[in-house]
Amino acid sequence: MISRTVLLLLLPVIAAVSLFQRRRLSAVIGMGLFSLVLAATYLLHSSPDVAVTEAAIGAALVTIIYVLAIRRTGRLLVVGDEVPGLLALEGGEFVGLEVDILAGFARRLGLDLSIQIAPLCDVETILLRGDADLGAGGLSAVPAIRLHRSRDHLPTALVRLRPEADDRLPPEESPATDRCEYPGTSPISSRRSSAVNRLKRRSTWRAFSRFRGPTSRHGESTDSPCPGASRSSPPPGGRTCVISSARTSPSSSAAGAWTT
Amino acid sequence: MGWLSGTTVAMVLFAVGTTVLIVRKDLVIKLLALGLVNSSGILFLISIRFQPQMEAPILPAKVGSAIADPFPQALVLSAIVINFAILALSLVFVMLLVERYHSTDCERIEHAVETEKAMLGRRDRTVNPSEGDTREETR
Amino acid sequence: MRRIVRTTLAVALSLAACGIVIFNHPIAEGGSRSNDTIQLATETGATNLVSAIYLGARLYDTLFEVLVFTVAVIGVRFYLLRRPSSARAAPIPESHVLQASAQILYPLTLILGLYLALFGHLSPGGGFSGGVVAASGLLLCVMSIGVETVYRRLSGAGIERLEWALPMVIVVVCVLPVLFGRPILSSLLPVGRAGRFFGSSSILLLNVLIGLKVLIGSWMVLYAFIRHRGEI
Amino acid sequence: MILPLFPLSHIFLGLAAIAWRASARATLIIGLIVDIALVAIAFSPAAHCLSSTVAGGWTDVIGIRLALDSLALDLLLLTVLLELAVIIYLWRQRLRPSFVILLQFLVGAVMALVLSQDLFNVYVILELLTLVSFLLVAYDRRTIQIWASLKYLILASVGMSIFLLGVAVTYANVGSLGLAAIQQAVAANPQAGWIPLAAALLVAGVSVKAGILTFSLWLPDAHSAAPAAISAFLSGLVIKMGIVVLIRLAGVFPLALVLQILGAITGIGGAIYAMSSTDLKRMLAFHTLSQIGYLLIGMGVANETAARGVLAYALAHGSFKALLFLAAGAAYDAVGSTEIAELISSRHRIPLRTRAALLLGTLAIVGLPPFDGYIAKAPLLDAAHGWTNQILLLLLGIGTAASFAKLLPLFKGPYRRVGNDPVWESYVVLALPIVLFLPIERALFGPAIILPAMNWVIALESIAVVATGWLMHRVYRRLSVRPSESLFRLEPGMFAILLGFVAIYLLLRLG
Repeated sequence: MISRTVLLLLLPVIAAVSLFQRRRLSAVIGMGLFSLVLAATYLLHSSPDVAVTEAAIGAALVTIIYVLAIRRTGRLLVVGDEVPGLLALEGGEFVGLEVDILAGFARRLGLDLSIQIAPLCDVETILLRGDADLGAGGLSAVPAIRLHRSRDHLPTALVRLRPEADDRLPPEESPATDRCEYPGTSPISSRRSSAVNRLKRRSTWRAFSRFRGPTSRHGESTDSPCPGASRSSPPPGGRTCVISSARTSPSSSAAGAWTT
Repeated sequence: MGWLSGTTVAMVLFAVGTTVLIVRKDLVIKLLALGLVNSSGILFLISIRFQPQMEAPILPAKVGSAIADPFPQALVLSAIVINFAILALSLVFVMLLVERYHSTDCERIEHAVETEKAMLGRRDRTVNPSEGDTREETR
Repeated sequence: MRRIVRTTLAVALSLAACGIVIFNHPIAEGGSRSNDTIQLATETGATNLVSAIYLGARLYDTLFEVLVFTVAVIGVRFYLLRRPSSARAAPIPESHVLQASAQILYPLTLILGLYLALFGHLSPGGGFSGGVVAASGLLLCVMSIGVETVYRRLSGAGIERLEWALPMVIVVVCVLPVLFGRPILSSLLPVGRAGRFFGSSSILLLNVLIGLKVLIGSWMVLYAFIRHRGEI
Repeated sequence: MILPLFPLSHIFLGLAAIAWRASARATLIIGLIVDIALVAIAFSPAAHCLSSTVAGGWTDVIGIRLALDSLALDLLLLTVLLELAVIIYLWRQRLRPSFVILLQFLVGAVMALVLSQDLFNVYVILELLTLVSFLLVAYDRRTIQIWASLKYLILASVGMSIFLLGVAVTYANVGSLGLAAIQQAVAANPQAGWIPLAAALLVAGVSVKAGILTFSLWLPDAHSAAPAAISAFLSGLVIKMGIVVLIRLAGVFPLALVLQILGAITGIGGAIYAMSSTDLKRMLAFHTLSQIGYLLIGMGVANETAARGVLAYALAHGSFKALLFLAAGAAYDAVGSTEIAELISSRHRIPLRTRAALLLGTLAIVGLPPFDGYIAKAPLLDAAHGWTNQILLLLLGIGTAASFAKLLPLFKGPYRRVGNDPVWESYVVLALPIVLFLPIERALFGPAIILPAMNWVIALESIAVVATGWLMHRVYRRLSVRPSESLFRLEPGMFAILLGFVAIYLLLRLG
């Protein structure tokens, strides 16, 4: 009797809490739990058949299908030029160091990776137009790439993430990146920092990303890859960030600075 | 605790489900809420003729004890499976929409579909060959 | 502002609908007429009265429910399998613990499913839950040996044809009694003593058929989702 | 005893079509032959022996009763008619086995529903219908279809859970779900407190499926987005299934007032939207709403003539609405658009028979005398006592005529032969009952039903209504007021269902 009362009281609470979760995965897991509790309730209502069916279908099968369905609902669009060894098209597949890194990054964020090849001179334009999220493909080899603040109608923050007091950047890069830097946003401390860390440690690379819309607002990645940006100006539409690292920085010590 | 019966809780679940179905914009959450609404109907049906101290409807029951009505339970088995079918199919459709729009936001998708519909009408009109002479004729 | 109005309206309407039902609470006089139900058990030979109703008196409903499930399988396959598959990622989980435990668990789960289906007329369970439990066993199997392997082995056994043939067999089982002068949708096989395993052989038969059908159907749904989404 | 064979044969054939892919077309033909045979048996003098049976020979308390009454006969006839027309229409296209199985399941479920006398059985079959039509609407996988279909599924599923609540309340108080038992229980104690609650839940739930405003806000999108043959089936037949359930419920619960009010809202709303719609298929979808309004008002009148009139009108509406949808599909194939302005400007490219079919459908739907629209409407006009009903029916007629007046330029010259019309045989199948409705109706419902159609006052009234509608179209064209289409989104749909349920409950409780 008491257990039945407790379960009955628990049901609406679990349902309401899980349905008002921000992250879909939490909501799905919460509803799986709800189904289990519901099955227990059926059992206490002397309906074992229904309880077995509900546990098998509601708690197991439905939850699995939901989890499979919401795995990847967004896409990470990467644009870059072919650079042998870093990003290259071989037999219809992209291979290379940066491709591996990007794949890991996209997987972390729960997004599908989609790479487009564009001439190096167009990468900047494409990124600034917002037609891609990240730039890749040996961008650091070209010092001439210049970054601008985003157009004014896009309320974005362009953030540069780098180790504090890292002044060993090549001199020709500084004027370009400095212009789009928000002060005091460099230390990042989030779950994503390890992903960024991996990126930084393993490769010479620079990427511009603009995480758009629902994938960053509702999706798996509600904690954004550049939390500094969201702190300084919470953007309604999207945000742009630049992740840049110095070719010369020794990986181990820099990594310590990144994860403060 | 007479008021706290399965039927009451089922209706509260129904209210939670419909509220979420309206308030939240995320289609996946909407489907979860739809599942909740459907489950509420099932709980309601199970508990509607149930009284405490009833035994499960499997013979031989304990002597002298009433057994729960097996009829609603048999109905509910069908309802659970139907709900699963609805859910799987609607999830597939949500996945197709996500593949197309990269968003699960209901309003966004609705807006995009409406724009697409408007574009479709316009494109059909311009794509038509021999448009000029037909316009002449109507005049 | 619009959002607040909308939320308030939604809550108010939902509560109104819920309140209407709660305050007109249909008071249950409760229970089943015990004579009726015990008679039902002797008529069908199943001591699980829910099964007796589900596959006996309301077999017609159950038939349509099986069809609803079939339609779901058709829909999922039709809309998902022709999409480009994204099965690039490894189908086998990286965690060895998960893999090892899946290897141990999946036979157990399959046996549990079999039990639920076989003894559905005597104890809680039935074809549907048995089939679904067995399908989750297959899922564990996928975790241990990979999705494509399982898929190859199963389609080698011709399960796709079986998925469509089984409901046909069920329909035939429902119609066949007419040949013996009994009404359509009554029990095909003779009824024995209630409580025995073969006491209600037609419910047993239907449970096995439905269980197999649901196992295959759920596997096909799961496979479509896994293939579309890449990994588990 | 053989009643379950009606649905079971189709189900078996559908499964055969997907198990042996080569046999898909053959199963369609076999299904048709079986249907014609079964309907012939049903109409034969020997039919009374199969008029009512409990599936499996169980008792009425727990079993499912199937009955072949006049309503079921009427709709079985419509089913066979539409099946024939749609199969002819689809014959030269590539037919996938998955399409054939869904089509067969649709027909099977429709047949099962019209025979069913049990509330939970009705619930299961309605869900099967929902899922099948959900898949068929989106069969071409265009995004518009997918979204329309998903919206349909979500709203219909909420509706069906409300219906399930109604089933539960009924079972708790009656102890059985057979309609006869419920009728007895209601008759024994008509003042019982559960009756308004159960009736409101059941009616609100099924209204979502039945194309009743403001419950069915999914309908215009789904019916206009679907492929043409499917639109014909959905609008002509599947939407009537909700009406069938409502007719059955109206025989059990006191629903006359509610049905009349719902009918008025549905009819007027549908007509207004149809008048302002610029797309042919969408206009036809809105018209389905307005014709459902006719049926509801007829049901609300609740006398013998009106009840038969409702049945006749359901049959007539099925034939001309299917004809219009099929012709609209052929016109789309020829022109590449269903915008009315576009169709008119390139009307010379529409095959002549398609234009003739559109003309015939238009004449029938506005209710001009020799055609079935008029013949079926006449008993309703005759039976509707009281000035509110009369005015409502007249208004609906004017609205119908006003919206179809938009199509008139389509039928002007030039009449050049363009290409071959591949599907004209299906037009013939549907045109036959439109032209020869009088004897069919007489055979189905007895000689008394055709008397109103012979009344020259009613004939003149109908012609006057059409003329008024045409005038109204001239006026309305110049106005720039158009109702908002944003009503037909998902969220208003949800609101409407809840609001509608509360309203129906209050109506039943207080009125």
